[in-house]
Amino acid sequence: MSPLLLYQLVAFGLLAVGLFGLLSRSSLVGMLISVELMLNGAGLSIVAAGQLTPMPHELGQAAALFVMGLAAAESTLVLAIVYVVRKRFGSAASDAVSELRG
Amino acid sequence: MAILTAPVQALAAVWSMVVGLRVTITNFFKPQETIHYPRQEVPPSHLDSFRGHIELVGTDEDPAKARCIGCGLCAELCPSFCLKVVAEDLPADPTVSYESHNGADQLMPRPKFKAPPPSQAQPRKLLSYHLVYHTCSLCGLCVQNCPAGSLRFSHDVYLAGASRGRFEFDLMERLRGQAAHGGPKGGKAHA
Amino acid sequence: MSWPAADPCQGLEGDLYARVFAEGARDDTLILNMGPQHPSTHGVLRVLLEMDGEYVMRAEPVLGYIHRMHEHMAQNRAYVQFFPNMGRVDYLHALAWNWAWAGAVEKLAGLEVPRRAEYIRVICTELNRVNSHLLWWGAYLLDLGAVTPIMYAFEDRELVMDMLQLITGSRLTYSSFRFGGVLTDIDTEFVSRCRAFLKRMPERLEMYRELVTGNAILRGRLEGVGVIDQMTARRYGATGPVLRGSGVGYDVRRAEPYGLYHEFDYAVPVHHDCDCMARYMVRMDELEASLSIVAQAIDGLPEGHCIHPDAPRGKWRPPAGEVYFAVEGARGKIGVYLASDGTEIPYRVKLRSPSFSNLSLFAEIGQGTLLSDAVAILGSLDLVIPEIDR
Amino acid sequence: MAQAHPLTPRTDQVLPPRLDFALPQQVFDLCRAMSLWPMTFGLACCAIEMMAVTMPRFDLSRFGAEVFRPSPRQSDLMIVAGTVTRKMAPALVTLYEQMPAPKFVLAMGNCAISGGPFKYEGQYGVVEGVDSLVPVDVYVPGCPPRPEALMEGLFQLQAKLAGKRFWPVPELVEG
Amino acid sequence: MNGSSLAAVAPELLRLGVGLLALVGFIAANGMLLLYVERKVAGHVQRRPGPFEVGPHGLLQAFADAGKLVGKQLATPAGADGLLFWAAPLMAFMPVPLMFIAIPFGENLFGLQTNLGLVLILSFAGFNVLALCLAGWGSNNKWSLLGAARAVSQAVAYEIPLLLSVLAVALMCGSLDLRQLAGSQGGWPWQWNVAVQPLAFFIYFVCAVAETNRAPFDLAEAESELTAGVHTEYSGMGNGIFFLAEYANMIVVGCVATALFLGGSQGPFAPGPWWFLAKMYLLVTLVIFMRWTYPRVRFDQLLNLNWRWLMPLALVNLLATALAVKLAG
Amino acid sequence: MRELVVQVSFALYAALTLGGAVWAVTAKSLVRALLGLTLSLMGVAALYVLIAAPLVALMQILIYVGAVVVLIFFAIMLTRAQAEQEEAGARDAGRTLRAGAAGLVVAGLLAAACLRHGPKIAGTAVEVPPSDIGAAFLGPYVLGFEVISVVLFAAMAGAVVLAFERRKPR
Repeated sequence: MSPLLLYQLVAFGLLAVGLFGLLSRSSLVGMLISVELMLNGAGLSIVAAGQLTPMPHELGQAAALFVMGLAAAESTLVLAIVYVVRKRFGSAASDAVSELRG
Repeated sequence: MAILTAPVQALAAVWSMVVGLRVTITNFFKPQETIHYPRQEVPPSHLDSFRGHIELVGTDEDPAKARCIGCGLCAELCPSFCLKVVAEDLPADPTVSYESHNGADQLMPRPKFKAPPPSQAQPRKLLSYHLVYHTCSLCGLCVQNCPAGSLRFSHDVYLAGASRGRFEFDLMERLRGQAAHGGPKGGKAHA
Repeated sequence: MSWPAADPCQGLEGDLYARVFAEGARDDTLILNMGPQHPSTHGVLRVLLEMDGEYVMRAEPVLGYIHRMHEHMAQNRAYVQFFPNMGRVDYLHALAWNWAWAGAVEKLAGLEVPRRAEYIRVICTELNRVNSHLLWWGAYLLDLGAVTPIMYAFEDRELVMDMLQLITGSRLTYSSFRFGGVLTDIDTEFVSRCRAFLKRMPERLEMYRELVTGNAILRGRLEGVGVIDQMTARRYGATGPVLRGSGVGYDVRRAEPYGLYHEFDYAVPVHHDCDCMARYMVRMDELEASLSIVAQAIDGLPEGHCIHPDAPRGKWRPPAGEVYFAVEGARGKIGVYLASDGTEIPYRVKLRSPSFSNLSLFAEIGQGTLLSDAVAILGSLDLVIPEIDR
Repeated sequence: MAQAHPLTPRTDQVLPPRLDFALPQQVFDLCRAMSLWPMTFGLACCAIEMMAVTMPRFDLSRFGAEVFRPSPRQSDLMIVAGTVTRKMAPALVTLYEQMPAPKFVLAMGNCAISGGPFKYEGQYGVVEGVDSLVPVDVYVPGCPPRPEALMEGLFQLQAKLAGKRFWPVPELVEG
Repeated sequence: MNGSSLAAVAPELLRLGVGLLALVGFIAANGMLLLYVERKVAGHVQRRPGPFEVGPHGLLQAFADAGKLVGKQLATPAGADGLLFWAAPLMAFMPVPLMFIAIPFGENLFGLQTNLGLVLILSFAGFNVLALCLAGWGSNNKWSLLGAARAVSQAVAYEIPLLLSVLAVALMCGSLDLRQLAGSQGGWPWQWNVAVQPLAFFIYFVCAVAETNRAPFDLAEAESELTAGVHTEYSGMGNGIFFLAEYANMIVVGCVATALFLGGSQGPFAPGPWWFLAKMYLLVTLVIFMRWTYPRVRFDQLLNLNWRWLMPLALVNLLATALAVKLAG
Repeated sequence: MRELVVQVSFALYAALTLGGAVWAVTAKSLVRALLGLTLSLMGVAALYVLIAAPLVALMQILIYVGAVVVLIFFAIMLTRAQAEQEEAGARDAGRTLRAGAAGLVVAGLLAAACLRHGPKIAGTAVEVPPSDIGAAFLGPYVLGFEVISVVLFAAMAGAVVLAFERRKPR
């Protein structure tokens, strides 16, 4: 097995676990944590692909940094959303917001 | 306008911090104020005025014998009921306890004092003089009003102990001990 | 007296106050118990806070943790036997309470006080006020997070305590006033120490100003915080520096003169900003005013007795009657109401403590402030908890 | 007041320290004695003298005991400085129980020792002696005691812990 | 951390272990020293001797304290999450040795040759906040929770100007290697970066004090407001480790400031590690002095100071530096 | 020897990553889940170091642990009242099953694809100096760089707009 493949398998593992969490968690914050896991899997996959194949190495690393920036932006927004949901629906569970209320 | 004054205010604020730091740094280099207690003490002259627990004053002839006339005024006046004077009337009379106490049966109890008014006090033979120091409030009423000048505040102010019984004094025994160990270390008696 | 067999807190199980208070709390707020052991409540005051994040939504002081039955005791013992209690109601300005009790009884019985005794009372009381304000200053800064000022304040306090010890015999809980005068006369040593202290203080106050009063952080913490407007202060019966910080120049020494205060020239400091800084400044100014009174009294000290020769000693029976006497303490108006039925023991004694009224302000002005501000406000009221609970 | 109050913590509830060295016990005792951090726990008048003892004139920090911790979890020594009322008693016991072992109590002032001047027949509010609530190691009488007396109490506690007194005995200390 | 030395071989691991042990020893010794220095400085500022009787001039005081803390019962509060509660002090302390390995104490005295030293330190500094969060949450105590909330907003806010001010210097020297950064300055004070970047130094200093939760920014444990804040429920060594981590963080911050702004181990006459240590301890002493001088700032003032003053200033500073570098280079 | 160390550390880090991840999605307490996430992030950072990308590793710690995790912590604190109770409640078994299946299927498909069609050539991991990455950001990938800054700014502004609420004056 090539090293690249091993790294990719770990990345897929992260993706799978994250996906599982995203679907099984009931609170928004729990889902956010799962999303972070998936993003991490993506980052790992990209960097591994960049570093362990004969392509410009900085490409992979730059892309990973890009993902991190996205993750930071995303978590900021989700924090605000969680706050608002908590204020408005009195709960931070995803079910609480599933019904539209006039 | 705010854009002009704000930086000035900010600089003034920073300067005030520097001034504060200067004060602490100058104090850092100033001599210390501490009295290193177990090695140095507050001068005893300074303690003259400090009230330790009360103690008996011996007569001029016999320092082991208290001046006390056993009138019991101190026990009567004590707001905390921390003195217990037992004296014997020179005429045959049963031992009278002048421990002040009050009736607890009423909602607003009033103290009843059995001691005779001090004007009628006659010299009696002092049998025992006990002080429960841990209820004393050092108000000085006993010392102030002692008709015989037999009470004063001691210099025994550095007291500490492992039980409260340690602070229930037999003052007569203390007086005898002081006489045996060459002179009391106590403060002055109030008139 | 021994413990009742049952729990002494019977009936208070489950914390009655907290339960009553918790009703109506929103589910996203936090009920917080500040005290009875908390560094900023200066003893055993307990404040129930309802917090929304860092903001105080409601504040409710809970009293009684140091209730020491002073009024009950007064009805239990002879007039003179109540003096030690007066040193313990407000242990920071004990002599004002001494004076209040002595003054009330003297007013009831029509006792005369020698001029020298009055001067000694003024000197001691004002020195005690300096002491109290210095301690407040240090402790307040401690609340605000600065540790060093209280150390400097205690340097000066120790000097005052040394002086007062000369005439009262103790360092804190003085009971040295007697009906018709004071217990001990002052001597030359006291006068020289006092002069030295008066000479030392302006320099120290200047240092305090540099270290603390001018400090930007302190100003930021105090300015505009805890505004008590004049009407609010009056509504709650606030007195002393709290009232004077709200722009009302009420001082018992001026408004209801007692002793020989009318013979001295001093300013009653008033600040109109109504915030914590105003109360801070009032106290800092009062330090100077008190020092100036002491200086005048020391210079003009008359000869004579320190206690009236015919003053009653021991247990005695004042005439029957009612009397109210007020003095200006470091925290405000100290009032003693005394009813006598002509026996050796007071019929009824009621003590009006300034901190009690001042504290009741807190429930109103504490609302909507930050937790740090609540601490700052509580400190600026200069509370002595045993005085509140009496 | 012989019988223990129900509020007194039962001995079986107090856990032994998790770290228990048999051999260097003396070293630990010495360390404990030299580093008694008191709790910020002022009740009444005596609290002011308790403050005074940490201040420049007396400076308790010379003996490593100036670190007043506001949290009972971090303190070793509870200085009961002042009157304990019945309303305060449960809080005091709670605080004592919150302190981690080994813990010590110093009753400062007459009120804490026996109720002091507030002990009279017919009184209804004051606990007559904090030793009916928690075990007290050292008593320091006075109303309030001089700061030196509080130090003397601390020395006695140190002596109790370490087995000997390290500092000279001043002339005025009797007994 | 070099690409070629990807794999650490056994002797290297051993060397690493010994080095880490030495570092932990250094940190512990430093913590005790600073505990002593802090109390001594406090004492002298307040015109009293401070620890004095335990050992000559109280020199053994810190040992007594350490001995006592080790021997204390470790109490876990009722209802607390034990795992989180005890993970917090570990998390506070764990990254500290890692930060130390990148610090160039001298020209040739450093733990690890890396060209990313600055980033290494900055990234591991973030663990401190997380530790405070865990402590606050795990304690099951409302004061602790409030303290944790304060710690989070404070640390997140102050990290930004801190990074910006550090970046200005890194930009000027064109490197992230602390050794290079320190080495690019001269021996005399006017050759140090602080002479070129006084504003950055000021901002860094303020932010560093805030990041290490030292007074006047010690809001997370604000003794008079939140009893002891996040530390309220910690007893014995739990508290001791927090103490140690706090002092170690102070040293790290001082080291970074020394390397970045004060010429590192460069100095007049005889450059060497002693210069580095002297400068670092001087800075730390200044921080200690500040603690004993100022009142604590209020929560909103703290954030206002950051967002209204430090952030814009740091940004402007960075832009100006970039411009100057561009024009000069 | 060297190979062995690399392999062992890879196994260790991978286990840390996946173990932390599993803990993060299964822990009942959200804060514990966050701790799991942190472990996982650390594991990934260590993996980055193994493939000679220390800058990314450090950035991972700086951004994720220093900022994102702390932000999530903040979110947990804001929702403290409900969060723990609901997560502590009994899980819906069907939901768990479906979620597990979804995760396995997606990852399985990807893994299968990778196994069959993965690149056969392997490069060596070489550390890239940070300046090269910087140059890449300002050179060929400047658009991405700019976009990320816009995204960050928009997120910040959006968060402020969403959560801002003027406190009622007293």
